[in-house]
Amino acid sequence: MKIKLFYFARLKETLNYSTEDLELENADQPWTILKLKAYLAKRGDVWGQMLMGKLKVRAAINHELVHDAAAIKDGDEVAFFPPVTGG
Amino acid sequence: MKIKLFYFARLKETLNYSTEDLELENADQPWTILKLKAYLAKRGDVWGQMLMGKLKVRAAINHELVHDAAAIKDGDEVAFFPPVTGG
Amino acid sequence: MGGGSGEGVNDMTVRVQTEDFDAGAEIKRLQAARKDIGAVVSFIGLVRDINDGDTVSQLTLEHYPGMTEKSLTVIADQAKARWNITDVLIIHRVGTLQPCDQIVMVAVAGGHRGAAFAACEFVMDYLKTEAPFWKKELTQDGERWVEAKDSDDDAKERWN
Amino acid sequence: MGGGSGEGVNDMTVRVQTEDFDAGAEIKRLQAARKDIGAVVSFIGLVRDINDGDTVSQLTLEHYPGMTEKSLTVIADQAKARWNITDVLIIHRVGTLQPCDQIVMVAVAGGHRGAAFAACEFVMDYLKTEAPFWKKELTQDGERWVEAKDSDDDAKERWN
Repeated sequence: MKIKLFYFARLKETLNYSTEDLELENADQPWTILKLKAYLAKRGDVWGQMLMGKLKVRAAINHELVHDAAAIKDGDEVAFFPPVTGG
Repeated sequence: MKIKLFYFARLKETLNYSTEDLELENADQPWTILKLKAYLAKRGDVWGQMLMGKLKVRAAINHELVHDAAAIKDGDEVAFFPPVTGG
Repeated sequence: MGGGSGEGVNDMTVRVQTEDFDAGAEIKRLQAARKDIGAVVSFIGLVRDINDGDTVSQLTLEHYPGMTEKSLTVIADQAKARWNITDVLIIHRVGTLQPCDQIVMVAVAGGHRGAAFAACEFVMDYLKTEAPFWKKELTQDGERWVEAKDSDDDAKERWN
Repeated sequence: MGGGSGEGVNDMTVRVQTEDFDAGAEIKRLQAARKDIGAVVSFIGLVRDINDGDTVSQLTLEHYPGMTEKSLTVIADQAKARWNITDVLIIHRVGTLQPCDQIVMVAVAGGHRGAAFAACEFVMDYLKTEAPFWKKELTQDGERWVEAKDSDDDAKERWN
Protein backbone atom coordinates (compact mmCIF):
# COMPACT_ATOMS: atom_id res chain seq x y z
CA MET A 1 0.00 0.00 0.00
CA LYS A 2 1.02 3.59 -0.54
CA ILE A 3 1.11 6.33 2.05
CA LYS A 4 2.32 9.92 2.14
CA LEU A 5 4.64 10.90 4.99
CA PHE A 6 5.32 14.32 6.50
CA TYR A 7 7.94 15.36 9.06
CA PHE A 8 7.90 18.64 10.96
CA ALA A 9 10.11 20.86 13.09
CA ARG A 10 13.08 19.10 14.74
CA LEU A 11 12.30 15.85 12.92
CA LYS A 12 12.20 17.50 9.51
CA GLU A 13 15.44 19.34 10.24
CA THR A 14 17.36 16.39 11.64
CA LEU A 15 16.12 13.76 9.20
CA ASN A 16 16.45 16.26 6.36
CA TYR A 17 13.11 15.09 5.03
CA SER A 18 9.94 17.13 4.89
CA THR A 19 7.78 14.71 2.92
CA GLU A 20 8.04 11.41 1.07
CA ASP A 21 5.81 8.88 -0.67
CA LEU A 22 6.26 5.43 0.78
CA GLU A 23 5.28 2.00 -0.53
CA LEU A 24 4.66 -0.46 2.29
CA GLU A 25 4.35 -4.25 1.80
CA ASN A 26 1.02 -5.70 2.75
CA ALA A 27 1.48 -8.02 5.70
CA ASP A 28 -0.57 -10.33 7.93
CA GLN A 29 -0.52 -7.75 10.71
CA PRO A 30 -1.90 -4.32 9.76
CA TRP A 31 0.52 -1.40 9.70
CA THR A 32 0.32 0.75 12.82
CA ILE A 33 2.09 3.98 13.79
CA LEU A 34 4.42 1.96 16.05
CA LYS A 35 5.24 -0.51 13.31
CA LEU A 36 5.92 2.31 10.87
CA LYS A 37 8.23 4.05 13.37
CA ALA A 38 10.17 0.82 13.91
CA TYR A 39 10.41 0.33 10.14
CA LEU A 40 11.71 3.87 9.55
CA ALA A 41 14.10 3.59 12.52
CA LYS A 42 16.06 0.94 10.61
CA ARG A 43 17.13 3.57 8.06
CA GLY A 44 19.95 4.62 10.39
CA ASP A 45 21.07 6.03 13.75
CA VAL A 46 19.47 9.41 13.36
CA TRP A 47 16.14 7.85 12.33
CA GLY A 48 16.20 5.59 15.39
CA GLN A 49 17.02 8.50 17.68
CA MET A 50 14.29 10.71 16.26
CA LEU A 51 11.48 8.15 16.06
CA MET A 52 12.24 5.50 18.71
CA GLY A 53 14.54 7.39 21.09
CA LYS A 54 14.10 9.59 24.14
CA LEU A 55 12.38 12.42 22.29
CA LYS A 56 8.62 12.51 22.44
CA VAL A 57 7.15 12.05 18.99
CA ARG A 58 3.54 12.78 18.08
CA ALA A 59 1.82 11.19 15.10
CA ALA A 60 -1.16 12.18 12.99
CA ILE A 61 -3.12 10.21 10.40
CA ASN A 62 -5.09 12.31 7.91
CA HIS A 63 -4.72 15.41 10.13
CA GLU A 64 -5.93 13.70 13.33
CA LEU A 65 -3.63 13.14 16.32
CA VAL A 66 -3.33 9.39 16.94
CA HIS A 67 -1.65 6.95 19.31
CA ASP A 68 1.00 4.35 18.49
CA ALA A 69 -1.60 1.62 18.05
CA ALA A 70 -3.54 3.47 15.36
CA ALA A 71 -3.87 1.51 12.09
CA ILE A 72 -2.65 2.95 8.80
CA LYS A 73 -4.64 2.37 5.62
CA ASP A 74 -3.73 2.65 1.96
CA GLY A 75 -3.65 6.27 0.82
CA ASP A 76 -3.30 7.71 4.33
CA GLU A 77 -1.36 10.87 5.07
CA VAL A 78 0.86 10.18 8.08
CA ALA A 79 2.86 12.85 9.94
CA PHE A 80 5.51 12.73 12.67
CA PHE A 81 6.39 15.76 14.78
CA PRO A 82 7.51 16.85 18.26
CA PRO A 83 5.03 18.04 20.95
CA VAL A 84 3.51 21.29 19.72
CA THR A 85 4.66 24.71 20.96
CA GLY A 86 2.41 27.31 19.36
CA GLY A 87 0.44 30.13 20.88
CA MET B 1 -20.50 68.21 64.15
CA LYS B 2 -20.83 68.83 60.44
CA ILE B 3 -20.91 66.20 57.69
CA LYS B 4 -21.51 66.23 53.96
CA LEU B 5 -24.07 63.77 52.61
CA PHE B 6 -24.45 62.29 49.11
CA TYR B 7 -27.25 60.18 47.65
CA PHE B 8 -26.99 58.21 44.42
CA ALA B 9 -29.12 56.40 41.85
CA ARG B 10 -32.59 55.32 43.10
CA LEU B 11 -32.03 57.07 46.45
CA LYS B 12 -31.12 60.37 44.84
CA GLU B 13 -34.08 60.13 42.49
CA THR B 14 -36.67 59.14 45.10
CA LEU B 15 -35.48 61.42 47.90
CA ASN B 16 -34.94 64.19 45.39
CA TYR B 17 -31.66 65.02 47.09
CA SER B 18 -28.21 64.58 45.59
CA THR B 19 -26.18 66.23 48.33
CA GLU B 20 -26.66 68.19 51.56
CA ASP B 21 -24.63 69.59 54.43
CA LEU B 22 -25.87 68.32 57.76
CA GLU B 23 -25.23 69.54 61.31
CA LEU B 24 -25.50 66.72 63.84
CA GLU B 25 -25.73 67.24 67.61
CA ASN B 26 -22.88 65.76 69.61
CA ALA B 27 -24.20 62.99 71.83
CA ASP B 28 -22.93 60.52 74.41
CA GLN B 29 -23.02 57.74 71.85
CA PRO B 30 -20.98 58.37 68.70
CA TRP B 31 -22.84 58.75 65.41
CA THR B 32 -22.80 55.61 63.30
CA ILE B 33 -24.18 54.87 59.83
CA LEU B 34 -27.14 53.06 61.43
CA LYS B 35 -27.89 55.98 63.78
CA LEU B 36 -27.69 58.41 60.85
CA LYS B 37 -30.05 56.28 58.76
CA ALA B 38 -32.57 56.14 61.64
CA TYR B 39 -32.26 59.91 62.09
CA LEU B 40 -32.86 60.61 58.39
CA ALA B 41 -35.72 58.08 58.27
CA LYS B 42 -37.73 60.37 60.57
CA ARG B 43 -37.94 62.97 57.79
CA GLY B 44 -40.90 61.12 56.30
CA ASP B 45 -42.28 57.94 54.74
CA VAL B 46 -40.12 57.94 51.64
CA TRP B 47 -36.98 58.48 53.73
CA GLY B 48 -37.90 55.55 55.95
CA GLN B 49 -38.60 53.34 52.94
CA MET B 50 -35.35 54.24 51.21
CA LEU B 51 -33.00 54.05 54.21
CA MET B 52 -34.61 51.64 56.71
CA GLY B 53 -36.92 49.61 54.45
CA LYS B 54 -36.63 46.46 52.33
CA LEU B 55 -34.21 47.94 49.83
CA LYS B 56 -30.55 47.15 50.34
CA VAL B 57 -28.62 50.33 51.04
CA ARG B 58 -24.85 50.65 50.89
CA ALA B 59 -22.95 53.34 52.75
CA ALA B 60 -19.55 54.93 52.27
CA ILE B 61 -17.53 57.20 54.54
CA ASN B 62 -14.89 59.28 52.81
CA HIS B 63 -15.09 57.06 49.67
CA GLU B 64 -14.72 53.76 51.56
CA LEU B 65 -17.55 51.20 51.71
CA VAL B 66 -18.53 50.74 55.39
CA HIS B 67 -20.97 48.74 57.51
CA ASP B 68 -23.85 50.04 59.64
CA ALA B 69 -21.68 50.12 62.77
CA ALA B 70 -19.04 52.43 61.26
CA ALA B 71 -18.50 55.63 63.26
CA ILE B 72 -18.91 59.03 61.63
CA LYS B 73 -16.54 61.88 62.54
CA ASP B 74 -16.79 65.63 62.14
CA GLY B 75 -16.10 66.68 58.55
CA ASP B 76 -16.77 63.24 57.05
CA GLU B 77 -18.27 62.74 53.61
CA VAL B 78 -21.03 60.14 53.93
CA ALA B 79 -22.85 58.56 50.98
CA PHE B 80 -25.89 56.29 50.64
CA PHE B 81 -26.60 54.28 47.50
CA PRO B 82 -28.08 50.98 46.23
CA PRO B 83 -25.92 47.91 45.45
CA VAL B 84 -23.71 48.79 42.50
CA THR B 85 -24.50 47.66 38.93
CA GLY B 86 -21.61 48.82 36.75
CA GLY B 87 -19.50 46.92 34.26
CA MET C 1 -6.16 62.17 26.00
CA GLY C 2 -8.04 64.25 28.55
CA GLY C 3 -11.68 64.57 29.34
CA GLY C 4 -11.85 61.70 31.80
CA SER C 5 -13.16 62.65 35.19
CA GLY C 6 -10.61 60.16 36.56
CA GLU C 7 -7.75 62.49 35.71
CA GLY C 8 -5.42 63.11 38.58
CA VAL C 9 -6.28 59.86 40.34
CA ASN C 10 -4.28 57.62 38.06
CA ASP C 11 -4.56 58.82 34.51
CA MET C 12 -2.74 55.93 32.88
CA THR C 13 -4.50 53.06 34.63
CA VAL C 14 -8.03 54.12 35.51
CA ARG C 15 -10.33 56.34 33.49
CA VAL C 16 -14.00 57.19 34.03
CA GLN C 17 -15.32 59.14 31.09
CA THR C 18 -18.37 59.98 29.01
CA GLU C 19 -16.51 59.61 25.68
CA ASP C 20 -16.13 56.34 23.82
CA PHE C 21 -12.72 54.62 23.77
CA ASP C 22 -10.63 52.93 21.09
CA ALA C 23 -10.02 49.43 22.48
CA GLY C 24 -7.53 48.55 19.74
CA ALA C 25 -5.40 51.62 20.41
CA GLU C 26 -5.44 50.95 24.16
CA ILE C 27 -4.33 47.34 23.64
CA LYS C 28 -1.56 48.50 21.30
CA ARG C 29 -0.31 50.98 23.88
CA LEU C 30 -0.20 48.28 26.56
CA GLN C 31 1.67 45.93 24.22
CA ALA C 32 4.24 48.56 23.31
CA ALA C 33 4.97 49.55 26.92
CA ARG C 34 7.54 46.81 27.57
CA LYS C 35 9.46 44.11 25.68
CA ASP C 36 8.78 41.35 28.21
CA ILE C 37 5.03 41.29 27.64
CA GLY C 38 3.95 37.92 26.28
CA ALA C 39 0.21 38.13 26.93
CA VAL C 40 -2.50 40.79 26.81
CA VAL C 41 -6.00 39.79 27.93
CA SER C 42 -8.79 42.28 27.45
CA PHE C 43 -12.47 42.43 28.29
CA ILE C 44 -14.95 44.77 26.63
CA GLY C 45 -18.48 45.13 27.97
CA LEU C 46 -21.24 46.36 25.64
CA VAL C 47 -24.82 47.56 25.96
CA ARG C 48 -27.11 44.69 24.90
CA ASP C 49 -30.37 45.44 23.12
CA ILE C 50 -32.31 43.09 25.43
CA ASN C 51 -32.17 42.69 29.22
CA ASP C 52 -34.45 40.48 31.34
CA GLY C 53 -36.59 39.89 28.26
CA ASP C 54 -37.24 43.55 27.47
CA THR C 55 -35.91 45.64 24.62
CA VAL C 56 -33.51 48.26 25.89
CA SER C 57 -33.31 51.45 23.84
CA GLN C 58 -31.01 53.41 26.13
CA LEU C 59 -28.77 52.90 29.17
CA THR C 60 -27.69 55.64 31.57
CA LEU C 61 -24.74 55.16 33.88
CA GLU C 62 -24.30 57.15 37.06
CA HIS C 63 -21.22 57.10 39.26
CA TYR C 64 -19.80 58.64 42.44
CA PRO C 65 -17.03 61.00 41.27
CA GLY C 66 -13.96 60.53 43.39
CA MET C 67 -14.99 57.28 45.05
CA THR C 68 -15.42 55.45 41.73
CA GLU C 69 -11.90 56.26 40.52
CA LYS C 70 -10.47 55.39 43.92
CA SER C 71 -12.33 52.09 44.01
CA LEU C 72 -11.10 51.12 40.51
CA THR C 73 -7.53 52.05 41.45
CA VAL C 74 -7.73 49.84 44.54
CA ILE C 75 -9.04 46.93 42.43
CA ALA C 76 -6.24 47.39 39.85
CA ASP C 77 -3.64 47.52 42.64
CA GLN C 78 -5.06 44.35 44.23
CA ALA C 79 -4.73 42.55 40.88
CA LYS C 80 -1.11 43.72 40.52
CA ALA C 81 -0.30 42.57 44.06
CA ARG C 82 -1.89 39.17 43.54
CA TRP C 83 -0.58 38.18 40.10
CA ASN C 84 2.70 38.56 38.27
CA ILE C 85 1.47 41.08 35.72
CA THR C 86 2.97 44.30 34.41
CA ASP C 87 0.00 46.55 33.63
CA VAL C 88 -3.71 46.96 34.26
CA LEU C 89 -5.99 49.35 32.38
CA ILE C 90 -9.59 50.09 33.37
CA ILE C 91 -11.84 52.41 31.34
CA HIS C 92 -15.48 52.83 32.32
CA ARG C 93 -17.98 55.10 30.63
CA VAL C 94 -20.74 57.08 32.33
CA GLY C 95 -23.69 59.03 30.94
CA THR C 96 -26.22 57.95 28.33
CA LEU C 97 -25.41 55.03 26.01
CA GLN C 98 -27.19 53.16 23.21
CA PRO C 99 -27.33 49.41 22.43
CA CYS C 100 -23.98 48.14 21.06
CA ASP C 101 -22.09 51.02 22.72
CA GLN C 102 -18.99 50.12 24.67
CA ILE C 103 -19.42 50.46 28.46
CA VAL C 104 -16.23 49.16 29.99
CA MET C 105 -12.79 47.89 29.05
CA VAL C 106 -10.31 46.05 31.24
CA ALA C 107 -6.94 45.03 29.81
CA VAL C 108 -4.11 43.23 31.57
CA ALA C 109 -0.57 42.77 30.23
CA GLY C 110 1.94 40.31 31.60
CA GLY C 111 4.59 37.74 30.86
CA HIS C 112 2.29 34.73 30.76
CA ARG C 113 -1.32 34.04 29.88
CA GLY C 114 -2.55 32.35 33.07
CA ALA C 115 -1.92 35.37 35.29
CA ALA C 116 -3.27 37.80 32.68
CA PHE C 117 -6.54 35.87 32.29
CA ALA C 118 -7.05 35.53 36.04
CA ALA C 119 -6.24 39.17 36.79
CA CYS C 120 -8.56 40.46 34.04
CA GLU C 121 -11.49 38.37 35.25
CA PHE C 122 -10.75 39.30 38.89
CA VAL C 123 -10.88 43.01 38.03
CA MET C 124 -14.24 42.61 36.23
CA ASP C 125 -15.74 40.56 39.09
CA TYR C 126 -14.67 43.15 41.67
CA LEU C 127 -15.66 46.10 39.51
CA LYS C 128 -19.16 44.61 39.14
CA THR C 129 -19.67 44.32 42.90
CA GLU C 130 -17.55 47.10 44.44
CA ALA C 131 -17.15 50.06 42.10
CA PRO C 132 -19.93 52.66 42.56
CA PHE C 133 -21.72 52.68 39.19
CA TRP C 134 -25.48 52.39 38.71
CA LYS C 135 -27.36 51.57 35.53
CA LYS C 136 -30.79 52.76 34.49
CA GLU C 137 -32.43 51.31 31.39
CA LEU C 138 -35.04 52.76 29.11
CA THR C 139 -37.49 50.09 27.86
CA GLN C 140 -40.90 50.24 26.17
CA ASP C 141 -42.39 50.46 29.70
CA GLY C 142 -40.28 53.46 30.69
CA GLU C 143 -37.18 53.85 32.83
CA ARG C 144 -36.04 51.31 35.42
CA TRP C 145 -32.97 50.90 37.62
CA VAL C 146 -31.00 47.73 36.94
CA GLU C 147 -30.98 45.44 39.99
CA ALA C 148 -27.73 43.99 41.33
CA LYS C 149 -27.34 40.28 40.60
CA ASP C 150 -26.51 37.56 43.11
CA SER C 151 -24.49 35.85 40.35
CA ASP C 152 -22.10 38.81 40.41
CA ASP C 153 -21.57 38.39 44.15
CA ASP C 154 -20.95 34.68 43.56
CA ALA C 155 -18.41 35.47 40.85
CA LYS C 156 -16.53 37.73 43.26
CA GLU C 157 -16.61 35.15 46.06
CA ARG C 158 -14.57 32.75 43.92
CA TRP C 159 -11.46 34.83 44.52
CA ASN C 160 -11.58 34.59 48.32
CA MET D 1 -9.25 39.76 3.66
CA GLY D 2 -7.26 37.02 1.93
CA GLY D 3 -3.73 35.87 2.35
CA GLY D 4 -4.45 33.43 5.15
CA SER D 5 -3.57 29.85 4.37
CA GLY D 6 -6.65 28.96 6.42
CA GLU D 7 -8.91 30.15 3.60
CA GLY D 8 -11.51 27.65 2.64
CA VAL D 9 -11.48 25.86 5.99
CA ASN D 10 -13.43 28.50 7.87
CA ASP D 11 -12.39 31.92 6.68
CA MET D 12 -14.28 33.91 9.30
CA THR D 13 -13.26 31.99 12.37
CA VAL D 14 -9.78 30.55 11.90
CA ARG D 15 -6.86 32.12 10.07
CA VAL D 16 -3.24 30.98 9.84
CA GLN D 17 -1.16 33.64 8.13
CA THR D 18 2.29 35.18 7.82
CA GLU D 19 0.94 38.77 7.89
CA ASP D 20 0.35 40.75 11.05
CA PHE D 21 -3.24 41.37 12.19
CA ASP D 22 -5.11 44.39 13.53
CA ALA D 23 -6.49 43.20 16.87
CA GLY D 24 -8.60 46.33 17.35
CA ALA D 25 -10.30 45.94 13.96
CA GLU D 26 -10.96 42.25 14.62
CA ILE D 27 -12.54 43.01 18.02
CA LYS D 28 -14.68 45.75 16.44
CA ARG D 29 -15.91 43.34 13.78
CA LEU D 30 -16.89 40.77 16.42
CA GLN D 31 -18.70 43.44 18.45
CA ALA D 32 -20.64 44.68 15.44
CA ALA D 33 -21.79 41.22 14.33
CA ARG D 34 -24.83 41.06 16.62
CA LYS D 35 -26.81 43.29 18.97
CA ASP D 36 -27.01 40.77 21.80
CA ILE D 37 -23.27 40.71 22.47
CA GLY D 38 -22.53 41.95 25.98
CA ALA D 39 -18.97 40.71 26.37
CA VAL D 40 -15.88 40.33 24.19
CA VAL D 41 -12.82 38.69 25.73
CA SER D 42 -9.61 38.65 23.74
CA PHE D 43 -6.15 37.23 24.17
CA ILE D 44 -3.09 38.42 22.26
CA GLY D 45 0.18 36.53 22.48
CA LEU D 46 3.44 38.36 21.72
CA VAL D 47 7.07 37.44 21.12
CA ARG D 48 8.99 38.19 24.35
CA ASP D 49 12.58 39.42 24.14
CA ILE D 50 13.71 36.89 26.77
CA ASN D 51 12.90 33.18 27.13
CA ASP D 52 14.43 30.79 29.67
CA GLY D 53 16.91 33.49 30.61
CA ASP D 54 18.27 34.08 27.12
CA THR D 55 17.78 37.06 24.85
CA VAL D 56 15.65 36.11 21.86
CA SER D 57 16.31 38.09 18.70
CA GLN D 58 13.99 36.15 16.37
CA LEU D 59 11.26 33.53 16.50
CA THR D 60 10.26 31.25 13.62
CA LEU D 61 6.94 29.46 13.61
CA GLU D 62 6.32 26.34 11.56
CA HIS D 63 2.95 24.67 11.09
CA TYR D 64 1.30 21.72 9.33
CA PRO D 65 -0.82 23.25 6.58
CA GLY D 66 -4.25 21.67 6.53
CA MET D 67 -4.03 19.94 9.91
CA THR D 68 -3.37 23.20 11.78
CA GLU D 69 -6.47 24.95 10.42
CA LYS D 70 -8.55 21.82 11.01
CA SER D 71 -7.28 21.53 14.59
CA LEU D 72 -8.08 25.20 15.34
CA THR D 73 -11.56 24.82 13.85
CA VAL D 74 -12.22 21.78 16.05
CA ILE D 75 -11.07 23.73 19.13
CA ALA D 76 -13.29 26.71 18.24
CA ASP D 77 -16.26 24.37 17.68
CA GLN D 78 -15.64 22.65 21.02
CA ALA D 79 -15.72 26.05 22.76
CA LYS D 80 -18.98 26.95 21.01
CA ALA D 81 -20.54 23.62 22.00
CA ARG D 82 -19.45 23.95 25.62
CA TRP D 83 -20.32 27.58 26.40
CA ASN D 84 -23.17 29.89 25.51
CA ILE D 85 -21.15 32.17 23.22
CA THR D 86 -21.88 33.62 19.80
CA ASP D 87 -18.51 33.86 18.07
CA VAL D 88 -14.92 32.64 18.26
CA LEU D 89 -12.01 34.06 16.28
CA ILE D 90 -8.55 32.51 16.12
CA ILE D 91 -5.67 34.10 14.21
CA HIS D 92 -2.20 32.54 14.40
CA ARG D 93 0.87 33.75 12.57
CA VAL D 94 3.60 31.59 11.06
CA GLY D 95 7.00 32.45 9.62
CA THR D 96 9.72 34.63 11.12
CA LEU D 97 8.83 37.13 13.85
CA GLN D 98 10.73 39.66 16.00
CA PRO D 99 10.38 40.48 19.71
CA CYS D 100 7.13 42.40 20.43
CA ASP D 101 5.50 41.01 17.27
CA GLN D 102 2.01 39.59 17.65
CA ILE D 103 1.86 35.78 17.38
CA VAL D 104 -1.69 34.81 18.14
CA MET D 105 -5.09 36.31 18.83
CA VAL D 106 -8.16 34.58 20.24
CA ALA D 107 -11.36 36.55 20.71
CA VAL D 108 -14.70 35.32 22.02
CA ALA D 109 -18.00 37.22 21.90
CA GLY D 110 -21.07 36.33 23.92
CA GLY D 111 -23.93 37.55 26.02
CA HIS D 112 -22.15 37.35 29.37
CA ARG D 113 -18.61 37.64 30.62
CA GLY D 114 -18.21 34.35 32.50
CA ALA D 115 -18.69 32.18 29.41
CA ALA D 116 -16.57 34.48 27.24
CA PHE D 117 -13.63 34.39 29.68
CA ALA D 118 -13.81 30.60 30.08
CA ALA D 119 -14.12 29.92 26.35
CA CYS D 120 -11.21 32.23 25.46
CA GLU D 121 -8.89 30.61 28.01
CA PHE D 122 -10.04 27.13 26.96
CA VAL D 123 -9.18 27.87 23.32
CA MET D 124 -5.70 29.10 24.28
CA ASP D 125 -5.02 26.10 26.53
CA TYR D 126 -6.07 23.67 23.78
CA LEU D 127 -4.28 25.58 21.04
CA LYS D 128 -1.05 25.41 23.09
CA THR D 129 -1.22 21.62 23.44
CA GLU D 130 -3.07 20.37 20.35
CA ALA D 131 -2.61 22.69 17.38
CA PRO D 132 0.43 21.74 15.28
CA PHE D 133 2.73 24.76 15.55
CA TRP D 134 6.43 24.66 16.45
CA LYS D 135 8.64 27.51 17.58
CA LYS D 136 12.34 27.97 16.96
CA GLU D 137 14.20 30.79 18.67
CA LEU D 138 17.36 32.59 17.66
CA THR D 139 19.50 33.49 20.69
CA GLN D 140 23.11 34.61 21.10
CA ASP D 141 24.03 30.89 21.13
CA GLY D 142 22.30 30.17 17.83
CA GLU D 143 19.00 28.54 16.94
CA ARG D 144 17.05 26.23 19.24
CA TRP D 145 13.64 24.57 19.15
CA VAL D 146 11.33 25.64 21.96
CA GLU D 147 10.44 22.70 24.21
CA ALA D 148 6.84 21.92 25.10
CA LYS D 149 5.97 22.79 28.70
CA ASP D 150 4.33 20.52 31.25
CA SER D 151 2.53 23.60 32.61
CA ASP D 152 0.66 23.85 29.29
CA ASP D 153 -0.51 20.24 29.63
CA ASP D 154 -1.63 21.01 33.18
CA ALA D 155 -3.54 24.08 31.98
CA LYS D 156 -5.39 21.94 29.45
CA GLU D 157 -6.18 19.24 32.00
CA ARG D 158 -8.22 21.73 34.05
CA TRP D 159 -11.02 21.60 31.47
CA ASN D 160 -11.55 17.83 31.73
